Amino acid sequence: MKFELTEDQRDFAASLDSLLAASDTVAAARAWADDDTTPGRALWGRLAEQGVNGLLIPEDAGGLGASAVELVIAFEALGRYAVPGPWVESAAFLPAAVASPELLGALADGAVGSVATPPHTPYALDADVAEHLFLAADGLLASAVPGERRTGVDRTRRLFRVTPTTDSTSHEIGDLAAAFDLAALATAAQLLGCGERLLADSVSYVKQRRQFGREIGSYQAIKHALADVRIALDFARPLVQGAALSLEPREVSAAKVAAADAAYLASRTALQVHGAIGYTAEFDLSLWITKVRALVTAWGTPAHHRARILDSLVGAR
Amino acid sequence: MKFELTEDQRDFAASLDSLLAASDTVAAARAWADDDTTPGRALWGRLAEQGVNGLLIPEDAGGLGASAVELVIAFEALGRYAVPGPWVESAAFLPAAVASPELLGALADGAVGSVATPPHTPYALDADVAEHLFLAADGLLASAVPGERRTGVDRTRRLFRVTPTTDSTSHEIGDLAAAFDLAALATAAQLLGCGERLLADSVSYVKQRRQFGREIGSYQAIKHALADVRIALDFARPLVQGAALSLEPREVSAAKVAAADAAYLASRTALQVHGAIGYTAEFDLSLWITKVRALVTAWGTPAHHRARILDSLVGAR
Amino acid sequence: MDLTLSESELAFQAEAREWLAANVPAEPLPSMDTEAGFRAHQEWEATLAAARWSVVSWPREHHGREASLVEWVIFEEEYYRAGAPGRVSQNGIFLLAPILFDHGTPEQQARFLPSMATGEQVWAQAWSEPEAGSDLASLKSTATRDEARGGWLLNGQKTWSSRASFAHWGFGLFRSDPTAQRHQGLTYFLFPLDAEGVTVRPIAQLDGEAGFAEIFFSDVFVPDSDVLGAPGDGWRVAMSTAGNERGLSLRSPGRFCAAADRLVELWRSHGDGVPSAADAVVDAWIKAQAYRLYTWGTVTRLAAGGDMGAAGSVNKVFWSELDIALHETALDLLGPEAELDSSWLDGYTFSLSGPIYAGTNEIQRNIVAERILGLPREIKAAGR
Amino acid sequence: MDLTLSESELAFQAEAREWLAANVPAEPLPSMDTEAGFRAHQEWEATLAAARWSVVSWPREHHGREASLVEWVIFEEEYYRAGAPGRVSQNGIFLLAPILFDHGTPEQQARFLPSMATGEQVWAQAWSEPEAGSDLASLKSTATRDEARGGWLLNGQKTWSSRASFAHWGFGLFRSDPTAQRHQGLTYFLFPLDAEGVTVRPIAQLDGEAGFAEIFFSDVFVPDSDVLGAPGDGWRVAMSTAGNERGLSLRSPGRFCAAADRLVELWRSHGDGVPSAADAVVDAWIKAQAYRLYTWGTVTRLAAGGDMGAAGSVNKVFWSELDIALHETALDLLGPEAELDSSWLDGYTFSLSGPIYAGTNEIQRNIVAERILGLPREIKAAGR
Repeated sequence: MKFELTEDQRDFAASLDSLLAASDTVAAARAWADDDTTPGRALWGRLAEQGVNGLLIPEDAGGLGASAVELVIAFEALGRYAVPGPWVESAAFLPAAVASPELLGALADGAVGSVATPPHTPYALDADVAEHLFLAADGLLASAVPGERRTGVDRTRRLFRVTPTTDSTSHEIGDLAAAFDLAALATAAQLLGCGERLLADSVSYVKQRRQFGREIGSYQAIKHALADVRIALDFARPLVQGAALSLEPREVSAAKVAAADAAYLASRTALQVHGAIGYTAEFDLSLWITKVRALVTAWGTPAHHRARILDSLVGAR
Repeated sequence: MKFELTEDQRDFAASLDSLLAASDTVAAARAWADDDTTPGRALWGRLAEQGVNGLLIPEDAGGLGASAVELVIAFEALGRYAVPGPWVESAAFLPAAVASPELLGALADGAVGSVATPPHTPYALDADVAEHLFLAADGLLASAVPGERRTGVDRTRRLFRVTPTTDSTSHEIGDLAAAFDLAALATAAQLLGCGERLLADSVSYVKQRRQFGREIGSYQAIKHALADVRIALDFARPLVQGAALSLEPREVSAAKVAAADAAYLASRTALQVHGAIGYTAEFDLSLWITKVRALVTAWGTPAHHRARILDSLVGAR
Repeated sequence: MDLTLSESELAFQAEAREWLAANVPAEPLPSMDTEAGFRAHQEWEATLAAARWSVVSWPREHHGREASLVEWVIFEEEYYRAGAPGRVSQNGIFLLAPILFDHGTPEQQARFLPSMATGEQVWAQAWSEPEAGSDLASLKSTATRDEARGGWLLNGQKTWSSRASFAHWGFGLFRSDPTAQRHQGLTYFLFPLDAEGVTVRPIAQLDGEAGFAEIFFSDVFVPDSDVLGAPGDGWRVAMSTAGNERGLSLRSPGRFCAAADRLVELWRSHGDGVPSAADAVVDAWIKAQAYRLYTWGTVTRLAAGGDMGAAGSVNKVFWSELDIALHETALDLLGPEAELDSSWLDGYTFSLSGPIYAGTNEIQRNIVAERILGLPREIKAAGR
Repeated sequence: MDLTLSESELAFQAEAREWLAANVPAEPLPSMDTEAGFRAHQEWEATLAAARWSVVSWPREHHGREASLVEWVIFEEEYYRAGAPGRVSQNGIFLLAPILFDHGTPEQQARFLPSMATGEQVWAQAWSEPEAGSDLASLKSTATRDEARGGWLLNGQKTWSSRASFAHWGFGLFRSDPTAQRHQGLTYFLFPLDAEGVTVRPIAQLDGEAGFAEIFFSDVFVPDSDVLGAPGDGWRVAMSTAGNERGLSLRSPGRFCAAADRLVELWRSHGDGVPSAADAVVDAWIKAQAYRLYTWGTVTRLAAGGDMGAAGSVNKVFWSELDIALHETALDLLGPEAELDSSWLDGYTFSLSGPIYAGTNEIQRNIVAERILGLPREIKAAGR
């Protein structure tokens, strides 16, 4: 019984943090939203060298064979720095969904993959830049090609419908259910990272912003709102880490629900304490506010995950 | 289009208020809870003289033939002063449920009536002191006798199961559906009055209570919590008055839901700003805190009324 | 106490409903925060004005119908029910016009009101400054007297100015007496946005659209004829606007009732997938009804000569939170599609600005607590 | 990072589960706030103690098992899962004992701990005063030196003293140096509630039960041997208790996990009638799991020599709000029967005190904002 990160895990988190802090991830995200994926791809490569893409891939297939705990550490960092790209798809879903050692090896080396899994994930992220694009449906995993492009609240999420390739045969597949849970868990971790960033930026803003002759951070309404965010995040994190240890579907759903609620509270509170400036696209806060809104419903809406928990608690009704 | 009380209606409200302010309604309520109904019966008589019991009863049957607007004015006052007794049953439900002129006349003159209407109102209030006790079920209204006594969160609500009298024949009845809606509406108005009282007492308490060298009413957390109560009550009142004008079942349900939510917020906030003293039975605040908790589920739970609204909005599903 | 409409009010309602049914564009107009959309909305204002529907409560000589408050609420209900376009001239007709009627000279009224009513000239508000948001009285932009030319020189910066990217004129407060503190020494100015020395920098919102802008002033000359009210009296002149903006005008009940009806429609088509959203759908409908009835109460009081007072703050907190909750519920119903661009997502993004602009909800709650409940003011405010 | 229990921890868990299954009273005991119930709960404490389950983490010589923190949490989980009675000796074993171990003399430990462990002597806390609730440091009750008799005379009034109606001893802070301000000059005293000059007046709670009492002191003599820690050092001595009360001790995760499981049971039987309560049931379960895992994290840190710090405040806000939401949901499920006396109603009424005692949630949020987020202190506190 030791429910905290090991020293190795803390080192891994620290190394990712210093890598990302040194990269201009905000510029990469903004460029990505404008369809210039070059800076994002460079960042992708640097993270692949750190092993992020191969965390869940067995060592004999060229990955690190790490645990889901390392996965959530990595995705919390990706969320905190708003790193763009199909990370959940490439580093969480596909490593569990595909079985071919060649493909796993390619993903571990940093190949970009993406996937749509209707109904919960009807669109594939960045399908146009994915070297390996799939449609997971009816228990099968089919190669696919990008279809109609859709835009949404988070401009860095470039969404595409996909259609299976005509000569598409289902691939030798892994465990699609486990893959979905890993994707939901990674999304929960990303939300946690987004929430932490939104809180940190809000705290520094309210310490310097003054109105009526005081830092607004000295007003109790703002102090209590930010305290509630701190509390929500503090109790979402153990659910994410606990689900990473057990990988029980029910606990994964609890992690996704709690992380989404906490991150959404963080984004609403961040916008409110920033006021109008938080409402502007050029102010970086907007990257996280829009991302949280999108991730809340990604890889299983809160309603889906709550229903899944209730069914498992009382037995399918 | 004149959506505010007429001068007559304001006068009626003022006269009830001065009558109740002059009566020791808290003592009557506490005695009632201890099964000493004498002070409460005296108060009942004084209110009957004011016509409260006969508001909905036609003049030719000895009532005032007033509108439901007067009814909600009266019940808001009954709630504000925590007046004990089966008022909803005697002055709101039965006047619409019974048809016999004699019985209506008796009620108008102050006869005490009570009724159980399972499933929503499974127990009859103060059945042991009711001169006219009924069970409304399956579209029939049957004379009944008191059964098992139950106690609940609001000690002034003396609850009884009732059983139809063996020789019970259904009475010539009025409109039981309309009677239920009038009872729900009267309960909503009572909740509004309770909420106003809880807010008023909270405001005066936080102005005099000092901690850390300041009136606690100067702390923004407390100011904002009480402001939210003021806002909730301000928007519940028009729903209650609007439903009194239309008597549309859907609007009655909306009034009950909103008044219950606002009054419950008022009671939770009142307890929190008072701290431990609000948690004591001897402090009068407890009368309203416990009454609100009971009235929230009386005459149709919030879940029942919300479902009724949804059904009428989208058609029964 | 009654909620029935008179014969003439019913006739007014029927006329409005009929005209709107016949004239509201079938396709939604492009966003008014794009150049093309702005023009399209101007044309719509002209269409409204031609039929005397753009400013129903104004006098006849200014394209109005001298509609009563009740009729104004009726018109707004019909307007939103019909799904008619947003009002690009909103800042002018709702925020500036009431002041022009109260404090403007006949010459100013004659010069500004007609083109405002037709949408020919669109007005932008210029209240906030980078360091003066909630604390409006701390604004620093200056107006220096220019006796020679008989006017004033404006300098400084305004921000969060909605519509300014494409609007023609602006209105706002400037500090004309550098020695005066806070609410004193402010003057209310009207100025063309193409005047020499004015620079408008559009600001993209969360959704990428330039819904508001910064305005920079560098020795912008404004003649005395474009001062609204007396010099130094700007705060008093402006506050009636703040009251309007926070209270009745900007958020007519029709807007929320129509949105709640659309939400019920969405529930019909999507509810089975999200049964747990049922209560939120019902609560949105309840609150929209509450807001509608509350407004009728306010209208009754105002018609009887009462004023909004701090009730505008009660109002603002309620509608802004209702607006967000209603759109959050719609996104819940949309499920995995919620993140995609849609009218619901647009409405959601817009709703997020509700608790911020026109006085944050924190400020509004302070006002409710202090002015309505009589609770002590903040230590700081009380202390110094 | 792992959540697995060791062999010995599993054995400890099995032993506890087995013993509880065999010994927990089939019928719930009468309320401990009634005289009969108090006695019954004392007997239960004796039964626990005889099998060394009353104070598992204490040293063996004091009826303990020297259980690790992990084992303590395991025991608490099993205890609540078994539906065992509330702990009438809670104030003593959770609030006072940690201080006795740290600051008590060997003589005091020998004199007080055994009878506390067996429930023979029940302790009541005496922190608050009528004018000192959240602002504990403003307490006014005094302790005057009595050199002649080698002790102190206590005067004043304490209130909200839980269990005091039937308890045997009390502990609390008194101002022993009238010239000192706030946190200075306070001394920590232990006193028998039947001492001459002590008057205990039971106070009925919302539900009518005398869950707490006022204690009046009139020249109550306390010998030096009953002073805990050094005279004047009372605040520092007491704060570890406050930390405990707000943090881990009083609210072990087992309590909420067991309540959430009962709520799921209630949903099974009543859910069809209240489908809209589904999300609230799920959220109660999620939060109970979160609290359980969060506690394991805290235990891991404490076991590694860390301390709770301000995390106790994070903790307290979370469990107190979870407790209320969970019980509100249960009452929603009970529908029209919700107002009737029931174990759910008792739990609900008790939960309402959670955000109030041991430092209101407003105070806790201030602490989180100031000590964890580093936000500025209240103007008043900062200013003077």
